[in-house]
Amino acid sequence: MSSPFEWLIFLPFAGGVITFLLPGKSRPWLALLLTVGTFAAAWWLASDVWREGPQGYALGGWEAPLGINLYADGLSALLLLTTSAVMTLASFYSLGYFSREAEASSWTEARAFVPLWLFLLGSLNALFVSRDLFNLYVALELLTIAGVALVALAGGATALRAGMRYLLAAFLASLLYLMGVALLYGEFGVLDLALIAEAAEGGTRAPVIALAFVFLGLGIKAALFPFHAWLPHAHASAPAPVSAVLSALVVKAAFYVILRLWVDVFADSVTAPAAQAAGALGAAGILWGSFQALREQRLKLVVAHSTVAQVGYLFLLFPLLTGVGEGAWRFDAWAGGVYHMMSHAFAKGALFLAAGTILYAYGNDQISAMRGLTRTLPITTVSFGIAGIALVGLPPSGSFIAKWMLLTATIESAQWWWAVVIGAGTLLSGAYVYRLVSAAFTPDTLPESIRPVPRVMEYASLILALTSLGLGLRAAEPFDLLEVGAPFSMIVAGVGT
Amino acid sequence: MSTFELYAALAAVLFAVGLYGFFVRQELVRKVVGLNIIGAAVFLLLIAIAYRNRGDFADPVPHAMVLTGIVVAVSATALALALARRIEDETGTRRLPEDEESS
Amino acid sequence: MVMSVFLYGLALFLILNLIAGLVRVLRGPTDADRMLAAQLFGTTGVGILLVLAEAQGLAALRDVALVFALLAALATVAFVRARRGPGSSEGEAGG
Amino acid sequence: MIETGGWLPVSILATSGLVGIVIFFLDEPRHRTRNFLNIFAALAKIVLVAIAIGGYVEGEEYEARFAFVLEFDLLLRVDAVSLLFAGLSSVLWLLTTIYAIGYLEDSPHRSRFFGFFSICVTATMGIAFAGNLITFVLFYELLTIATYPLVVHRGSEEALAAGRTYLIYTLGGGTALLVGVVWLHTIAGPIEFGPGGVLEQAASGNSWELRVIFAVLIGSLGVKAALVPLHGWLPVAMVAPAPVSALLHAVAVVKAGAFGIVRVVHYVYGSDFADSLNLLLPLAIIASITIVFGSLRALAQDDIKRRLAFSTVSQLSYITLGVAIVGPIAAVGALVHLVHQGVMKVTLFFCAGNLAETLGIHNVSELDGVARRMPVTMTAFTIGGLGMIGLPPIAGFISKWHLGLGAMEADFAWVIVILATSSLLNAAYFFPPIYAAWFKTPQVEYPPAPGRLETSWMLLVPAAATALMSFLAGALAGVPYSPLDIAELVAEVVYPP
Amino acid sequence: MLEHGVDIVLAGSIAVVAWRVLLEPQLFRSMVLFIAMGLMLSLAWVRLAAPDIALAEAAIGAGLTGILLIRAAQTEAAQEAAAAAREAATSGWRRWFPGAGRIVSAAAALAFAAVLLVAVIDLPGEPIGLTEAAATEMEASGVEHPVTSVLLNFRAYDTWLEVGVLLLAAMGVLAIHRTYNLRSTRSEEHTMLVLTWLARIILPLAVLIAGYLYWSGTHQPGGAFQAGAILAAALVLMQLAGFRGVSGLSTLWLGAGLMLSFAAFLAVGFIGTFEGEFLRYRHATGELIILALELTIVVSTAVTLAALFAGAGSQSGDDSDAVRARTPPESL
Repeated sequence: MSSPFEWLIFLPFAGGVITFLLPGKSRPWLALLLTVGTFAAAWWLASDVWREGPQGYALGGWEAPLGINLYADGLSALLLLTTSAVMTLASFYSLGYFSREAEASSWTEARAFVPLWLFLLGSLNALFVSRDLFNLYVALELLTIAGVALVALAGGATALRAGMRYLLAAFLASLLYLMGVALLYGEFGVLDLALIAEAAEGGTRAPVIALAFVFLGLGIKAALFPFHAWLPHAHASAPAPVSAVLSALVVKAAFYVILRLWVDVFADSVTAPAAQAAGALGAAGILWGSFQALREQRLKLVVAHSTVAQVGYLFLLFPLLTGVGEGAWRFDAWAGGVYHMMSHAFAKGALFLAAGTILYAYGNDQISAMRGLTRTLPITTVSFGIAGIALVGLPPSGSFIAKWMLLTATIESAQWWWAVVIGAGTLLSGAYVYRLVSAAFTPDTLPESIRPVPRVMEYASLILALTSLGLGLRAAEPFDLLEVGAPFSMIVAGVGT
Repeated sequence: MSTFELYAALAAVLFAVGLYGFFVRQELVRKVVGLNIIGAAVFLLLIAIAYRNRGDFADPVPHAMVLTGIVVAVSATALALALARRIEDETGTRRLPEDEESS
Repeated sequence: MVMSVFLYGLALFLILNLIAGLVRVLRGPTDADRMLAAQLFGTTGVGILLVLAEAQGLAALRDVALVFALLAALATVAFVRARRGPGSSEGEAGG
Repeated sequence: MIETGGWLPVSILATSGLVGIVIFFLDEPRHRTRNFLNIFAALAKIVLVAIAIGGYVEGEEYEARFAFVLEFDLLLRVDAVSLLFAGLSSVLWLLTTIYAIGYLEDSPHRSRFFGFFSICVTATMGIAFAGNLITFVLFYELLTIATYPLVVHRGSEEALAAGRTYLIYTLGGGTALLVGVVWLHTIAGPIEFGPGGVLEQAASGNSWELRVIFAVLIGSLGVKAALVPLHGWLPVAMVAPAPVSALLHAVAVVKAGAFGIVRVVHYVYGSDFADSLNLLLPLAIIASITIVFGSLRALAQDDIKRRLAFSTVSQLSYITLGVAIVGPIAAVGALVHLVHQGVMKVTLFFCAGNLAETLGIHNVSELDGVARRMPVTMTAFTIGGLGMIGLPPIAGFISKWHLGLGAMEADFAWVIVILATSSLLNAAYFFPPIYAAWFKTPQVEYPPAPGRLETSWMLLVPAAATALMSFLAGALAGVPYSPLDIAELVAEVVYPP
Repeated sequence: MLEHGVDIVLAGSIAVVAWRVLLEPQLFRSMVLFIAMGLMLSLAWVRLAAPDIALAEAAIGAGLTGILLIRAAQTEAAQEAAAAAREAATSGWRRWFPGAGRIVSAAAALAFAAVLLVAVIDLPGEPIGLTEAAATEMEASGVEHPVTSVLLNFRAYDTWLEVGVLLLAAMGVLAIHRTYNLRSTRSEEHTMLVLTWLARIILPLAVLIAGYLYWSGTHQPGGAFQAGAILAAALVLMQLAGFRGVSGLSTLWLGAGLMLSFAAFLAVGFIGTFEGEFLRYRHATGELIILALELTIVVSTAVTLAALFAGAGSQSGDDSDAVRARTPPESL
């Protein structure tokens, strides 16, 4: 086990097996230990990438095209770090969240939760290091099934129905993706992304149609408007740590695959109109998600709709990669999008965890019931506020930097209309975050009894929120890491200042 | 029309049929059936592609992919049916409400 | 050559048989007809597979025929159970 | 990273920033600790700013630079104009803190209040020392975030509504500012503030774009600087507790806007270059309209704080006006008014707060004869009011004098008319309350003073101190290190002789 | 010529049957047709020189999925009619445009089909793929059947994760039922004598066939998944005949059965890292390792598929408390 790749795959899956088989109350602690271990492995991989450039790994010693190769560049490393960091904190949180031993059902919940949770982590890791079209399909499928099971864990008609919607949408999406993969295999005869990238060039229709299938499938999984309808209830009905991870990471995983294929593999096959269309759907998602978030009465639904909106931002980077001439803005757009992915992962994780804390304490999560939150749960309020800042993209959050870069790209590539969308999105997200924050500031009558909240829950969300803030205070190193193996260069020679 | 083209065309047709069924039928079990038909279409295309490239044997990689795909499909189907069953227990219907808010 | 034509002709004939069975499944009129027709699938399927094994020169297809035979029995059981199982009307489920 | 002397601006920020964070986590009843921390930090900050002023005059350079993202740095740098603003803020922070401790005695949520209060001051200091636009934007938005909880501190319906208005204006402004700054960077690269402007060299070829960007920047800064028609939030925000009004309206928020305009005109564009783009005359006209409009609206207000708020709208635009007139004398007027208006207006708000807190007086019509009951407060009020009108030897006179001279020098004779009109209007809305307080007979019996003093010393001392400062700043304008002295120093740098 | 005729008739009838599957108003009949479609698809796989897939389709696709669906289709006729009525009286804009949904769906489906056809026609004429590569490397893989060499050596990682998907689905079903074994799931009460008899005959036969398929997988079509599916079918039959089957397994044994294969891959992968890479076994023992892994796949697939069947089909009408215990904090 001399390679970080091995640990990244081995640890969570082994943990899943062990926690499933072994009874005992130590399960959640073991999960925590393994998520921390995975973080260490991700750190190891990131430092290898940082020092030596992109890393490859041939599973079973079989090189592509016959075998499956793993690959990690700066992008993978950053997302792996994000994944294990968010999941570590969410695991901390779940120590408190599932500690209700008195209630038998929740203990069952916790028992089912831990192995599924570790499988989810393993499949995310597998996905972020995969360089094989079909392996990506299997990883996505693992992710989906684990996600559905975790949503359904909450029990009750709402969660079951939400899980069902999620499963149906994701199942269809997987098949669309696989259809695309079949066509691509028919065209190129290989599955390895790097080999396809060598062979791919614009021109024939088959790869373009194949890509349309692939992107459609992944778009559904990433909840791109108008394929987002499954998301809000699925993310809102799940247990809090699950909601956090679904919104923070699982949706991003599908987007990550789109990004890889679009930018690294098929850059020449996708056309400018397709990019504009992706951007337009993203913009529609921003507006629609934000409007829905403004209308919802339940806290977790607001946060879930906001995910639809925030995913929209990610798709704005595709039109920004187009444009006339050579310029550093392509890196700005690409890196801005990736940074938004990360920052949003932490912020949304924090928000869902905080929302879960409120639900835990108050017994419901109506926004109107949040009154007096500053007094009852001050730390949760603070994490709420900080995560809200990151969601709106105000400084000093990582999303601010992301927004800065995206705006730079819009202006340098002379596509001002996307700047308008970004601006409108900022104001709308400000509006729905404001709704929540102002509800927290309303003093008013407090509920008679509040269930005491384990401290670990409050601090887990606070640390996540602070991390999203920290990303805004120090972006130099993440960007340096991101540039390792990046498809674009930070500075294009001879252009810019 | 070669064998490859015939079955590839069948794949296209099955895909459309399954998709239509998935969209139109409200009953969860039937939606799952629709998805299974779409799955069959995808597998058919893969195997047809493998058939096109055969020496001593047909291309084994798509075959392996389809085997994997079949197992994945049966997994998702079983999970979906278990969910559908539980939904029926909880709500008395095996459909999802038309609009999301009604719950 | 003649052999091949004969074998494929036979396979085609059996497939048409299968389709005839399908019509019964659709038309009924009773579930008994449907079930018998379904049983026919298994048997005919085995036949087609054996013929194709000869025609395509693929011995492995006989294994497939074996599995077919086994599962046809299973499917029949499932039908019976489904029609007989709790919650179904006994009246229609002849047998 | 931190170069020689860089510790100074960093520690000036840290004094309030760290204390703010500590205060957040203080338990509510620990008043002594909190008060001690507050006062100690405020005193430390004054000492540090004094050291900075001394050092700067000696020719020391203080600069702290942190890698931020890509080619952008976070830059904190001490220069003359930042010292002017920082000096004002640090002194007024001390006084406002003392005042707030007295004012909020026995009210809930004090940890929260003082926490945000400290963050606010930190953001203000950050704005003062920001050495480039990105740093400026960062702290500018931080200020928005930190002031919102102060505006809604009371949690009443009215307060929440005011908070909403405040956020709509400032978030809108912030978004526009971000767009403008990003846009500017795309054509000029990372730019640092430089006296006399830096754009003439960096991007003189894009005159139309520069004009639009100027409009965007001024428009967005104009929200906080309350330029008509973007002033709407200011009078509404009056529901905040008096110390907040004092801080917001005299120092932090509105000055941040005005200070930003100074930075943009003098340190980014350069007033000569801006003038060559025909940008300054429209700015002067808008400022003039705001001056007259604010005064007219102030006349009609009965609520003392609202009257003061509209007076702020009007007085602030003196700064903008001074910036918009080319020439060193007008610049001196603008800069010195930045300080003078702050000191005078904070006096007036302290007094208004005293009246409300001690006697429950909120309206001008209730002031009859109040000076007999509260002579010190009303003396302070009178000094502040007369200063606003521009009577010598109080501070306001110095600013108006320089503005007038500057206008003459620049052949903007019509500005004199504006100044005269404004002074008349100022007199019209300040004389009646002053007259009523001193010379009319009380309509009601005021409750007797609680002790030897007319009200708590913590409320009285800050008001008296700022009144004295208003007087001294005018009377002793010629001595070294007076606001005028430093303003002249700045003007020398901006307009090299 | 006739060869083509077989293909054309087969393809045509598959399309028609698929269409009828979706149109058939009665759920049960629709499921019977679905199974028929699976059988015909098996024939199509045979025609496309994919006997492995034909086996898998017969065992899993038509066999188990079909039985799963048939069982799911056991609804009260009355209930279904009521639901259909509800479906007809849809809300919102659909009331104003009856059939609009269908037209749009049909148009979308047709568009997809057209686009797919274009893509298929556009695929390059000359064959492209990995047949050659697999043929050259097969010797090093330890087995002589190309599909097995891909599944269990070249792309064993995918297979491992696929086993993981199967496992996760089982875990999901258990989670949905809020239980750790399937004892709470309903077993068939009124057993039929003929079924018991059938089960007694078929079970040993199934074990035999499964063993044969497993063994032959290294050098000819057949293999672990197919063998596992056949065993699963036998287990399901036991369940239907009133035996406890997998529902009788304790938490530990069920868990062990589900996990066995995934854990085995993990262990083999781990050992492989000492030689080089994860899942590396190119050396002389390759065949042994593959056989061992396949054996675990057989067991796990059988247990998992049977468990999925038991979980997906179980009704909670007469269930024990484990199913009854639902979460109190429902967020609505």
